[in-house]
Amino acid sequence: QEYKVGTWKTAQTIQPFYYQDYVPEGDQVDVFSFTNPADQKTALLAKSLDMCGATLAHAIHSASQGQPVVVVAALCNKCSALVVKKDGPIEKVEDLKGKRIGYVPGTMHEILLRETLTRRGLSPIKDVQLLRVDFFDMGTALAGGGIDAFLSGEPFPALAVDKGYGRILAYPYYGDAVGSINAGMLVRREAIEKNPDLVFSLVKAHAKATDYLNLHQDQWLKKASTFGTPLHILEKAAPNMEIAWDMDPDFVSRAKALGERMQALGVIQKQPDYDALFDLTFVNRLKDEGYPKP
Amino acid sequence: MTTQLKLIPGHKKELQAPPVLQVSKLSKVFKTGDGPMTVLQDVHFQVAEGEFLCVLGPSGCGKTTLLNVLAGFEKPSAGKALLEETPIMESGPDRCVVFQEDTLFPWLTVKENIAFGVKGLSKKEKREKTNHFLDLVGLTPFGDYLPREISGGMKKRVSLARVLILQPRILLMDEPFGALDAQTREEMQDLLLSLWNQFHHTIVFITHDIDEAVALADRILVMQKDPGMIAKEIRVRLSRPRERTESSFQDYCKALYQALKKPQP
Amino acid sequence: MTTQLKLIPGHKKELQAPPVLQVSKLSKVFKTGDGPMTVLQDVHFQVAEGEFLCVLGPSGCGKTTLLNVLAGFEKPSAGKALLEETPIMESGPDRCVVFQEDTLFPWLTVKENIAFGVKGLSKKEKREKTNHFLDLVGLTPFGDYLPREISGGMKKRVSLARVLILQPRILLMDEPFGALDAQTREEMQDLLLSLWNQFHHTIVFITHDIDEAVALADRILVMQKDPGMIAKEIRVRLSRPRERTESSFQDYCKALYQALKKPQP
Amino acid sequence: MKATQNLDAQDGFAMTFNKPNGWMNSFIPWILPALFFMGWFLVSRFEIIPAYLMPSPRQVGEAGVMYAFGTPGEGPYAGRFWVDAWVSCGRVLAGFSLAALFGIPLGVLSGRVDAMQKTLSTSINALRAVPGICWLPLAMVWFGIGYKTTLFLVALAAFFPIYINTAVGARQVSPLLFQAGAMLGVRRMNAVFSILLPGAMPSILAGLRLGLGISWAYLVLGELTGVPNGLGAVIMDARMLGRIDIIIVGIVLIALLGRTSDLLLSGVFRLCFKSARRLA
Amino acid sequence: MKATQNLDAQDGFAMTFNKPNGWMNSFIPWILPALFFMGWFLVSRFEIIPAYLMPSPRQVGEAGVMYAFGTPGEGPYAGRFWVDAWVSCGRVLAGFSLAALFGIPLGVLSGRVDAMQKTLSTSINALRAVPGICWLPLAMVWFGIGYKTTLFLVALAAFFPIYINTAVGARQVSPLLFQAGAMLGVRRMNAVFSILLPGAMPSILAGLRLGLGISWAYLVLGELTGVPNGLGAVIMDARMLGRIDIIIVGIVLIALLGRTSDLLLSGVFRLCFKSARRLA
Ligand SMILES: Nc1ncnc2c1ncn2[C@@H]1O[C@H](COP(=O)(O)OP(=O)(O)OP(=O)(O)O)[C@@H](O)[C@H]1O
Ligand SMILES: Nc1ncnc2c1ncn2[C@@H]1O[C@H](COP(=O)(O)OP(=O)(O)OP(=O)(O)O)[C@@H](O)[C@H]1O
Ligand SMILES: [Mg+2]
Ligand SMILES: [Mg+2]
Repeated sequence: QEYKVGTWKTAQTIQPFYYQDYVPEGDQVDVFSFTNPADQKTALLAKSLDMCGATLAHAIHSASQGQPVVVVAALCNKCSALVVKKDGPIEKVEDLKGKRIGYVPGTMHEILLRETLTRRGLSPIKDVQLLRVDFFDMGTALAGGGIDAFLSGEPFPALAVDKGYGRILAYPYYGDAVGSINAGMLVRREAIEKNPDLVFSLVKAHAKATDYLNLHQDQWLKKASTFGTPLHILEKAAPNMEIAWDMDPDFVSRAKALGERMQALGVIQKQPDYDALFDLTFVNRLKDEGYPKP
Repeated sequence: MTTQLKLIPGHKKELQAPPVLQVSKLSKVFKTGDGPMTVLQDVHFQVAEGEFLCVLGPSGCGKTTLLNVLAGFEKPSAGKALLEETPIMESGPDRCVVFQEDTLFPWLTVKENIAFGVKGLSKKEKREKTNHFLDLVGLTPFGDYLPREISGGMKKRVSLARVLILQPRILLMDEPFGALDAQTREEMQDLLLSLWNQFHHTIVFITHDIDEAVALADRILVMQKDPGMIAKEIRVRLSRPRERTESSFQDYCKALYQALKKPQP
Repeated sequence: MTTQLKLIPGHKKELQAPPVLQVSKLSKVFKTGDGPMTVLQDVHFQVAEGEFLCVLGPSGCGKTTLLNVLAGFEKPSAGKALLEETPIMESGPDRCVVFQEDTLFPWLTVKENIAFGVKGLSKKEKREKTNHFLDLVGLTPFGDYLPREISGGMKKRVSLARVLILQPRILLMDEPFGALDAQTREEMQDLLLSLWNQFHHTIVFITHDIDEAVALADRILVMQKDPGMIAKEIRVRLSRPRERTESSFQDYCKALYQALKKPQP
Repeated sequence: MKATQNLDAQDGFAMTFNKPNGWMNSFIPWILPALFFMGWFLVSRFEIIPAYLMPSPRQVGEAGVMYAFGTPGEGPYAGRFWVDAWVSCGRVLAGFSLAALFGIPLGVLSGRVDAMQKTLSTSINALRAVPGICWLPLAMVWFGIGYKTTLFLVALAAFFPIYINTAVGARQVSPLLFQAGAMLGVRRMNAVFSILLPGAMPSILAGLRLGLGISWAYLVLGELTGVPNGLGAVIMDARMLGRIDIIIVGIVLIALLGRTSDLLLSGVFRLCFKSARRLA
Repeated sequence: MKATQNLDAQDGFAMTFNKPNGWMNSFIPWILPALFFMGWFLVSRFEIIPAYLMPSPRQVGEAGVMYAFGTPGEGPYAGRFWVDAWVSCGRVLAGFSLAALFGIPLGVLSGRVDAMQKTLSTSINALRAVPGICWLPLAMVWFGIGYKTTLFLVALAAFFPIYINTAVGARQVSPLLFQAGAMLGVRRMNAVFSILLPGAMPSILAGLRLGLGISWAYLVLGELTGVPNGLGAVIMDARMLGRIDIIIVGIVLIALLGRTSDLLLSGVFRLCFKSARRLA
């Protein structure tokens, strides 16, 4: 049996690189790295991949367009932070009034940014100026003074802090709504129907890898640092990163909240069928099999 | 080289051979932006085996066009051009052309240009043959030069050598010595005549130089312009070698001078 | 046009004017890959105001190089070239050149090429003047053609017209009629002479054609080759118009023929 | 006496075609796109590739209509086209002009001055291999985020073909033409405008056309960061979201705009410069 | 009798330089890079731009040394260079060859056959404006992830300049040369190899050189997705992680490789083809 899995080369999406240790003897896992969830999903749909990571925002967006994708496990939670200039005048979110904030339209982080702003009584349209900046350029833009703040995923916030130009203003997690959910593992619907065992093997490997890495944080970060981010930055970022595999109805309801925000923003036209998008049977089957062992 | 010499049927010259080239009622009309333009009209002549024919005419009268038809580069609009009874369809190494313009291959040296058309010889034979013809046109020191490194006159010599080396039956020459200085031109004329005596090519030689026509030709066709027609045909009955200073030579020149002047109003 | 006519000091011709061009002990050495190459050696001559001087020599003897020095395109390696006592440093519209090669501007029509050097006239005057000189060289129907659309001979006429229109004091002509057919060439020679009679240009005319030199020149410099030197100077004492068929004309031709042959071993 | 340029007719190699008449002439260029479109139509009609991977012409058409004619708010991207196209055209024009402003003079210098050629050619030939995206972080440091960076990236990409082709063209102008010009009274710097540039025009125009094409292609990079709108920005957003239909709309629109601007460029040059009109 | 090509000496426009001797000749190309480097050094020495925005030469040097000579595991990217360079060279070579394989024949056809030119030129001129990144999702659908997609993207980018320059070159070969060839016994298809290609060689080589440069520039795009290594992949990783030092190392390395491959290409062509050696 061969598995092809796609993921980003970041610490919070590292699990696929460990699948090989947890698939049945003789099976082979090929991991492909991407820089963008859309590419992974396209490769998945084109049957070049059996499973891939995707942000939940992207999964919802795909599903609302009728694409046959299913989330079968969580991948990570948290990982976001709102960053401002280190010595700047901004002390609390309210101070962002009238400032320029970097964002990427249509992503998780846009939703979280808007959530954060609205909760503090700032209108994302009237009170601040949102500026399209590629995630990878946000640090440079902040340091160069092109923007006053950005909201993005690790390791950029930790990097900004470490390099000395950034300061973390807030973490955009609010328990009563979207919360800290971030990304999940995606498969094609057809794979679930035709070859559920394959999917299960991958979910199982995913769960085992996740738990192993959670137990051995040093190994996790060391491996992650080979992707290019220095270890000490990862160590700083670690508290804001949570790798995960389990999904429960609560997880799905948070995703629904995310979907509603997305529709309100006009990113999606209609809500996807969340029951079809999130398939909990694999994680449940795993738990039924008595995993994790106490 | 012997194999190729056999191909030249020099012995036929004595027999009253049929004409090699037959041009009958040939017309050529070009379509231009301003409507059709008759460049050649009812041109009619024959060339016998081994004959040296000159075509003399003013600039733009259609000499090159006529040659292009004989070479197979252009199709006649009306009339026929026959090579031994067969209509001329294509160009080929049996009817070699020395062009009016520079048509050497600029990426080949003088030697390589001369050897370009030679086929079916060993490397050594080819080299020797090339050197021989290089010598014939007096360019031995320049064998490894590129066309852009030699003068216009020298280019013409290379053009001559690269067709002579093929020992074609028919040589079509379009003002080949027009770019040479008087002295070199005479040398080249002598050279051409000596080669002609040796190989018995049939030659159609285009020129606008009266002296040159008289010095070379068995027969001269005088062309007129607008439309291109044969105005006069003069057979040159002078023994070779011809002396330009002889009065009979000058008589031919004068006659041609008159013939060229006449059609103009 | 009258303003410019005043610039031509034709009246000076009668006075024993000082030489316009003075070339003394001029040498030109080119650096080549194979070491230095002496192209001109100790060339020494003068040209008087309004004189028609021909330079006759075989191909490659350095005629064009000499002309380039006079025109100011090349610096002498040794010796001097003076224009009225001043060393020639630059080229300019006082010494117009008709080049051996085609140097028309391919992106300009015939008319535009002719008008190229004309300055300081109103549009209308310029147009009229252009048309006048277009007519002088017999190209009136072709004014709007591009250089690539006309024949080599016609290009030469345009080259002539575009310098004649500047009514320069000195005309430097490098085998300008070499590409024309015999008849047109004679017409052009006549035209040149009539213009010369009218405007009294000082002309240095390069040719390799003996007839042409005798037909045109007041004085002929015969150049030899390797290195380029003046082998002989012949003053042509024939009244104009000259008849080619006259025996005195032929005598000059024969003398030049000998002079050209001699230096060769 | 007009010798028509019959490149194909006489040479015994190229096939000879009857000159297609006007109707055919404007028809032929559409054969290939039509065939392509038919293939696409059939592929999606018979669902050889599922629609979520390769949207059908209809889907793309609808997305395109929405993008161009939708009322803002009706859906993502609705009605944004006109503003996007307008600002993108402006950016391409500005970046391209900047590239021409540097590329042509430097190219002329490199083509005619040996020392200049030696100084520049190695560096420029090395730099043109560097991926555009590498410059993005540096450009942001140099120019800050926004319009200037966009301009820099677009201009940088267009610079190379303009520079190289101008240099080649300038080098090929015959020295005899300069002699002729000098003799007719054209003085030093004047020769650049009256002889060098016209003589090198076909090559310069070819360089400009290549550069303009590349300007469009690099618009995406230029609009990746720091500008709120533009065709490139839309394409990058669509890519982020995996909206293949919008990406295809983007491809078609940029291809159309690219071709149009190419024709415009050639047309303007033919109108303004004799040399562009009359040389090859 | 050898008339040297003195383009600059005589024409009264171009400045005349004493021919620099050999030592100077190999020195001049480094002036610009040296100046640039000095500027960079000073900027970072006096901290005009903070190090996190513009790493110092030393930092970049260290990153480069680590990338090239580190032992794997010693740090991120340590010692990866050789493998990366090797696979990237392979991909560029393959993509570039593919582009030449299509570009040259199509270019020759377009240059000599009017109908072909009409059929292709509009489409190709429109498509060359389309940003490379737009093709990525489509290429993934058509070719799957991995080598084939990489190849397609690199080849597509290199195709345009090769095609266009070959077409221009083929069009410019004088019909008289074909007549001369025909007269000397060169038959139809043979003329392509013995006359057309040599005659068009300077233009073809120029196209290939442009194409090779663009191949390198598009490597980043080709290696963006689905391949684990390569210089392009490293640059994208570095970008994703904000490692400007590694990006600069990438710029320098790709510039060096690009220039080297450019010289190699010219060298090989000069070695193999008389026409490349002797024309222009
Ligand atoms: N392909 C063509 N299409 C249209 N007109 C042409 C073509 N070829 C030649 N002509 C015209 O036909 C006429 C005769 O041209 P041709 O080249 O045969 O003259 P020529 O006698 O060789 O002149 P020259 O002595 O100057 O070489 C000219 O007016 C020329 O412009
Ligand atoms: N710039 C140059 N560098 C080196 N050699 C040159 C240069 N210009 C001319 N020559 C050489 O000088 C010699 C004389 O050339 P020039 O062009 O003056 O001869 P020419 O008398 O005009 O010949 P033609 O009658 O063929 O035009 C030739 O051998 C030529 O190769
Ligand atoms: Mg002719
Ligand atoms: Mg000369």
